[in-house]
Amino acid sequence: MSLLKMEGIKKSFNRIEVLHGIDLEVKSGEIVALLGENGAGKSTLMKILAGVHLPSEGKIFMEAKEVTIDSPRASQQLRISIIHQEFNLLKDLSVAENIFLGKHITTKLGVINWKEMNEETTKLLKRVGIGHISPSRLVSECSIAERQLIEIAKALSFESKVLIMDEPTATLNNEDTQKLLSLMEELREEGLGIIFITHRMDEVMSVADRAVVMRDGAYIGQEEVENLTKDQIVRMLVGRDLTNMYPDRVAPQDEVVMEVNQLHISKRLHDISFTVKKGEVLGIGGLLGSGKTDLSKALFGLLKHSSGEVKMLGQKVSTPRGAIDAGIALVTDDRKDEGLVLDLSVAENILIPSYRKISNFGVLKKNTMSKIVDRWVSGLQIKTPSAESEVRKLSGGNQQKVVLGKWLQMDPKILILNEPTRGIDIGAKFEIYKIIHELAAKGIAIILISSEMPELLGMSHRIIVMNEGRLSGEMDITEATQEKIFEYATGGE
Amino acid sequence: MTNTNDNNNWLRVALLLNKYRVFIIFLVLLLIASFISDAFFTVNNLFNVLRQVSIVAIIAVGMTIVILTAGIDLSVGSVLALTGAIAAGAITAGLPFPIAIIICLLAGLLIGSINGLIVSKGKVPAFIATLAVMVIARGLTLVYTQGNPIVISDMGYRFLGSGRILGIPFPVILMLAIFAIMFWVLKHTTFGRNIYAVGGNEEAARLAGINVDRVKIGVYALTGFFASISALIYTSRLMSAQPNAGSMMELDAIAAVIIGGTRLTGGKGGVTGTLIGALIMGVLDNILNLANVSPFYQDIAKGLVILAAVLIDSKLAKLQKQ
Amino acid sequence: MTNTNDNNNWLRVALLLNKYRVFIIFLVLLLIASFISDAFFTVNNLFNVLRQVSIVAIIAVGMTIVILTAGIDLSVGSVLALTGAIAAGAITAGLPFPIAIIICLLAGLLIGSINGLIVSKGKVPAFIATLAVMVIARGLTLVYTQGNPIVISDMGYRFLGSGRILGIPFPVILMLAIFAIMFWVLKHTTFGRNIYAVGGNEEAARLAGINVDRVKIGVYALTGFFASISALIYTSRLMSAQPNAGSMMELDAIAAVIIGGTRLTGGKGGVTGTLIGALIMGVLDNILNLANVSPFYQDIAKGLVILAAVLIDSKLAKLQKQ
Amino acid sequence: ACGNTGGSDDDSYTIGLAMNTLNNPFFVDLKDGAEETAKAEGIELIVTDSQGDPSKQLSDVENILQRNPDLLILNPVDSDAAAQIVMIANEQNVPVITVDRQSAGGEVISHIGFDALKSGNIAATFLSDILGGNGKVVEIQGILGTNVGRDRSQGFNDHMEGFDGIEIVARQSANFDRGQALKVMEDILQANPEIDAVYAANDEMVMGALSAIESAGRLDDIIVIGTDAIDPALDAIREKKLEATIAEPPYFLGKEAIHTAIKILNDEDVEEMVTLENTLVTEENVDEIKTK
Ligand SMILES: Nc1ncnc2c1ncn2[C@@H]1O[C@H](COP(=O)(O)OP(=O)(O)OP(=O)(O)O)[C@@H](O)[C@H]1O
Ligand SMILES: Nc1ncnc2c1ncn2[C@@H]1O[C@H](COP(=O)(O)OP(=O)(O)OP(=O)(O)O)[C@@H](O)[C@H]1O
Ligand SMILES: O[C@@H]1[C@@H](O)[C@H](O)OC[C@H]1O
Ligand SMILES: [Mg+2]
Ligand SMILES: [Mg+2]
Repeated sequence: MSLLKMEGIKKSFNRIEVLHGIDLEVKSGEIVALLGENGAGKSTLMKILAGVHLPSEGKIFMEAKEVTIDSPRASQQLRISIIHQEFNLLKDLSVAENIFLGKHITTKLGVINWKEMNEETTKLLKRVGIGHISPSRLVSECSIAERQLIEIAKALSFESKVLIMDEPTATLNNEDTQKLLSLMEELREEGLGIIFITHRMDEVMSVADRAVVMRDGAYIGQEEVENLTKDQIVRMLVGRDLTNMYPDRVAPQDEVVMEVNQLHISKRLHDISFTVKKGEVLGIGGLLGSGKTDLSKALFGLLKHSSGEVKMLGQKVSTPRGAIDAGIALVTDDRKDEGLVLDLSVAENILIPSYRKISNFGVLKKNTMSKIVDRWVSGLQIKTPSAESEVRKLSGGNQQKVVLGKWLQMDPKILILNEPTRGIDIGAKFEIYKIIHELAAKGIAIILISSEMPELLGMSHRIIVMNEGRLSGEMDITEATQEKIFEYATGGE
Repeated sequence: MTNTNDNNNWLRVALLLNKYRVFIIFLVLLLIASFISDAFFTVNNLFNVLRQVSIVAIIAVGMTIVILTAGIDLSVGSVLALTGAIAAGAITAGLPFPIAIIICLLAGLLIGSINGLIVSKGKVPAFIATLAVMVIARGLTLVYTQGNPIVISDMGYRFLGSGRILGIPFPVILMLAIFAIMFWVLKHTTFGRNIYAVGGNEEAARLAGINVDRVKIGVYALTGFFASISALIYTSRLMSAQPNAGSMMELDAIAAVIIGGTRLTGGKGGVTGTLIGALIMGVLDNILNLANVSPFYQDIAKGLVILAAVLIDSKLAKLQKQ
Repeated sequence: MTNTNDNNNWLRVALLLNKYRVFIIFLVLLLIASFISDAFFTVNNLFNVLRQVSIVAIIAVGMTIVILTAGIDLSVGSVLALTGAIAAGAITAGLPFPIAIIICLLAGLLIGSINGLIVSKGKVPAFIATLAVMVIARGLTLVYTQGNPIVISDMGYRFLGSGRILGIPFPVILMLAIFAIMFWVLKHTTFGRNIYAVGGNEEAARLAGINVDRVKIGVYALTGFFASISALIYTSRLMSAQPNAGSMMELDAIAAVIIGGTRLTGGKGGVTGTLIGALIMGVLDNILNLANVSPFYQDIAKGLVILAAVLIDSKLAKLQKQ
Repeated sequence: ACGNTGGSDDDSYTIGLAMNTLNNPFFVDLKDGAEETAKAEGIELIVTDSQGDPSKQLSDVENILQRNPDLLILNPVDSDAAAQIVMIANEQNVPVITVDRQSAGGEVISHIGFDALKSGNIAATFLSDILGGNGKVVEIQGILGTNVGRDRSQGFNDHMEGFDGIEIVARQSANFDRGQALKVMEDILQANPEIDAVYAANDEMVMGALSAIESAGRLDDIIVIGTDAIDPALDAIREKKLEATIAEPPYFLGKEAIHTAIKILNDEDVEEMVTLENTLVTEENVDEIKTK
């Protein structure tokens, strides 16, 4: 039975049309994968269902009745529940409050019932696999992946009929993704209709019933998943075949670029030592909360070193500025809070770290600036009305490309990439892998932190694994397997 | 994994310290004050300080919740003046003073709601909206009073500002009651929690289905209401409404809120800190007078102490993080 | 894909309109003003308004860059008073006035830097840090002047505030020059761009290797510097330093910045809007006086016009979004 | 008064002086007069500054009272609010005298001041005489929330209403402030091509107005009178920029207040109302006027 139906949906921002008349239908007990390149319009379409945007044209039917969704509340009342692509959490509030935001459990007298709220929270957290997190923990103390799972728990806290998941797995590792996928199957059994956005084809193949493809704001087509192969979907998406996602590796050089000696960060990281060579891609894996992000920040001088040291070509590094001067670049996994200045333009975000380099006594050189910007906007195929547009208005994946561009053009000696392809479509991923490959071939050292196992195995020369803030294993790519990484990650042996 | 509990305990101590950092600074100030003057640590003088503080402190409660939503209300001082004039005018017109009180409070609520409407529905930045209302309310006060104070002669009215219950000055009771109620509201009601949500991340709050406009109107309305309560104390203490009453009071109230640890960008803080912030400033005024510091130097001393307090606070915060 | 160019043009028009929204409101105000009084649209009166506005406007330039970093500077009025007193004191002490001017400007730079240090290194919220400095600077002024104005008798000094070059009042030239320079600095220098980055997302700026503390110290230091330039104009116009000069001026400056479209939370805005914001307020004052509106009603009128301006602005903004 | 003010010499008095504001030279002089006299007489003076805020003045007095002073000199921000302040002192049996502005209630032993109504009247008389009962006049008022501001205006206008030929072409407040007066006067000059005379309710405002008039090149056309006789105003009279002011030297207010206080503390008789003489100052007598 048709649960939700969108017909001829159009949407314009500032008189620019970004959705050109989209149809979409979800049935009860069905998982629909909504696919498309970065900037295709997937999130915008979903935000219309969530009551964030009003469509410029088109109709929406809920259980065959036409409805207007003019506010988030209206959407909730129609029993539509959404996990947005960007987090919407209050960092200074507890996990429990975030989950029950706008619908606190109260007693008959209107007084908040903290006890019941915390109990319900624990149940929900268990359901998404993070039962160990206390309901009273502040969100600011949770890692990105943990936050993603909290968002999912939040969506589950509604008794909904339609569940929209906008790239819920982008920040999750293999294990958590698997858990989430089986949870989705459970929900399907319960009769929910699910719209699932992802850039990972394996996930589509494993849970989705039907795939709907968009491109440039237009509807391209749809197909039952059982009639499709992975390659066919990719072709529908990109319009061509993508063979050999991961380029062949070039052997690293002998010279050590970065050396980490018994690095210790109070309460977070313990006894970390490793080296990275010129032209080497060092992969770092680990479960969620294992300290990968903390490590990346420590290397960049963002966390105070309690003891031990980080050396770049023999020189000690302990502040972000020192790190940048020594040739370290860090692509963070938190693009909204750490990676971008959302109100500034694409151009400026790309240029921020290099202003010092491209100025003459503090005066900026206009030509150099526009050259750099042009190069990366086209090189990374950033989809934006113009380089002057605010980054805020870009699609999630395109924002991620801006973060990448800003560091790539710095010509670093070592590039730390923390989840660099988070939310990036398969075509662009292909391009980014090519760039990483070229950089490494040019002798640039790369630290690749990723929760995507194929990426880690496909790109790295060597992989180290973290567990509870320590290095728990190291292996050459020739001996690395998914199972082995998992074993180290869980602190096995 | 074994020492998770230990860590939790440490965490708790740290959080507690974090919450009561201002309190420690306040205690140190009290200690110093009692060294400086014998007259300081007497029941009489302490009640004196509390009573003096009450007018600003009650306004600062409102300011706290407004700031928690990432707003600000510059109109409080003028609203105090205008609602005070309304109360005095009503009494002078012969209305029984309980009715005058109700009119005054309703006026405060109304002006506050107007602030809230302009900010929420009008989408005007709070700073400029309430600045405009501040100027307008001051003008209305001048027009209404024709620049003259309005004298209140009904002696029953004097109780509000100068009366005592069980030896405790009535304004002090009022102040403590308001703080207690708002403390509870912020912790245990949906309205209270929504205030934090709106201030922490308005977009997220909206997406969660919270009626953001309603929350905003609510906090400004309450702040206007509290300003009119302060107006009652003020007019009762002076038994007259002053056309220039409460000027610059917004700065004192905001200072109390920030010294008390509430973040100006919203979403973090609470009324306990504000009470202590207001007390710090009250004690400072009191002790400078008791010690007969020359008025020219009082400003300097006051500024330096506030600066020291916030600097120490920020150092303490840093220490705790490590 | 075909209409990308069309789209781009529309975008450009929208952006332009968005940028000059205040400008349109300003033009409407000018139109109304010239209807209200014949005396308004004369070269003489227009220079008059510009000259009156210059003191606040120059301070508002500083306030703009501070606010762009998501800070605030409440001390500007007191800094004006203190540095003005220093200049007058130096002249009275017999120093040649160019030297007095340099001392005054250095003093402004110094106090500004102190603000910047407290905010950046001390990690104290700007509101409370500069509030404390405001109070201290006022106290220092009172101590230094002993509450009395310091009269300047060196007639050469009069040029700064009352002189003309090619018929244009010198303060006006100074003001326009400062706006032009800062417009350029914000657009075309590393410092300028870093200001936006720090205000837009401090954490991201830090991660991009920007020395956030240095940017902050820079904007506060400049603001102090600009306040001391205004002090020169102020003292020269009155040929004396007034101990209570510049009180409440911070509110006027902030109002000009916000009316001009710079966002109080940082990262968005610029000096062009501020100039217009300051002019709106100056024209308002001027026309109310020209029309001889009773002082009691002036406040009300002023508040209402400001409110109308920002409400219209917010409606225009909404229209453009569609 | 009992002794926790605790000096070694128990015969010395402690007196509180609650000042209205010190942001205005008038009051600074008043304070100086009191302080210097007190010092000469060996009296401890506790001075507070309420910055023009009546409720702060109430707090200041409460704080002073915690020190158990022998007497309170109140320089009220506002007469009506002062009543409550006086009453609080009365409750603690501390004798009160007021200076400059009066208290509307409570038990005040003596008031020392000038007559503000009369002051406005003197200014009006001076102008109407010079203008011969015909002309366009500007009035720049003081803080309208104070009775001195209002009384001077009333005294001025009461007199001017008697002249049909005199038109008040502009009436604006500049809050006793020089900077504000400059701005207000500039605008008034723009709006009125014809102005014969200006009355400013104090000399601070006169100085601001003069700057504006001078810039407009209209010094010779306009007769100006101020109030207070502060030094810069007297200089301006000597330089023939200013026609007149009304001497109400605040220093004497402060001095007289302390003398009166001492008399009270020594149980001598004092007058209930000590009105000091306000005199018109013009070019003729400017060098004879004594302000300190
Ligand atoms: N608020 C806005 N203002 C202007 N343009 C917008 C706005 N939001 C989205 N867009 C534009 O709409 C288009 C579709 O964006 P959307 O976020 O829906 O893409 P998406 O398919 O979700 O991409 P991704 O896979 O990268 O998340 C993009 O070109 C984007 O720039
Ligand atoms: N500010 C903080 N205060 C307290 N704990 C924190 C803070 N930031 C992170 N943590 C905790 O430290 C641990 C390590 O976090 P980190 O972000 O490095 O993990 P990660 O390996 O990157 O995980 P993920 O894959 O989830 O991003 C997590 O348990 C996290 O909850
Ligand atoms: O002369 C004036 C004085 O009497 C009044 O009370 O305040 C301001 C003074 O300039
Ligand atoms: Mg998206
Ligand atoms: Mg991480």
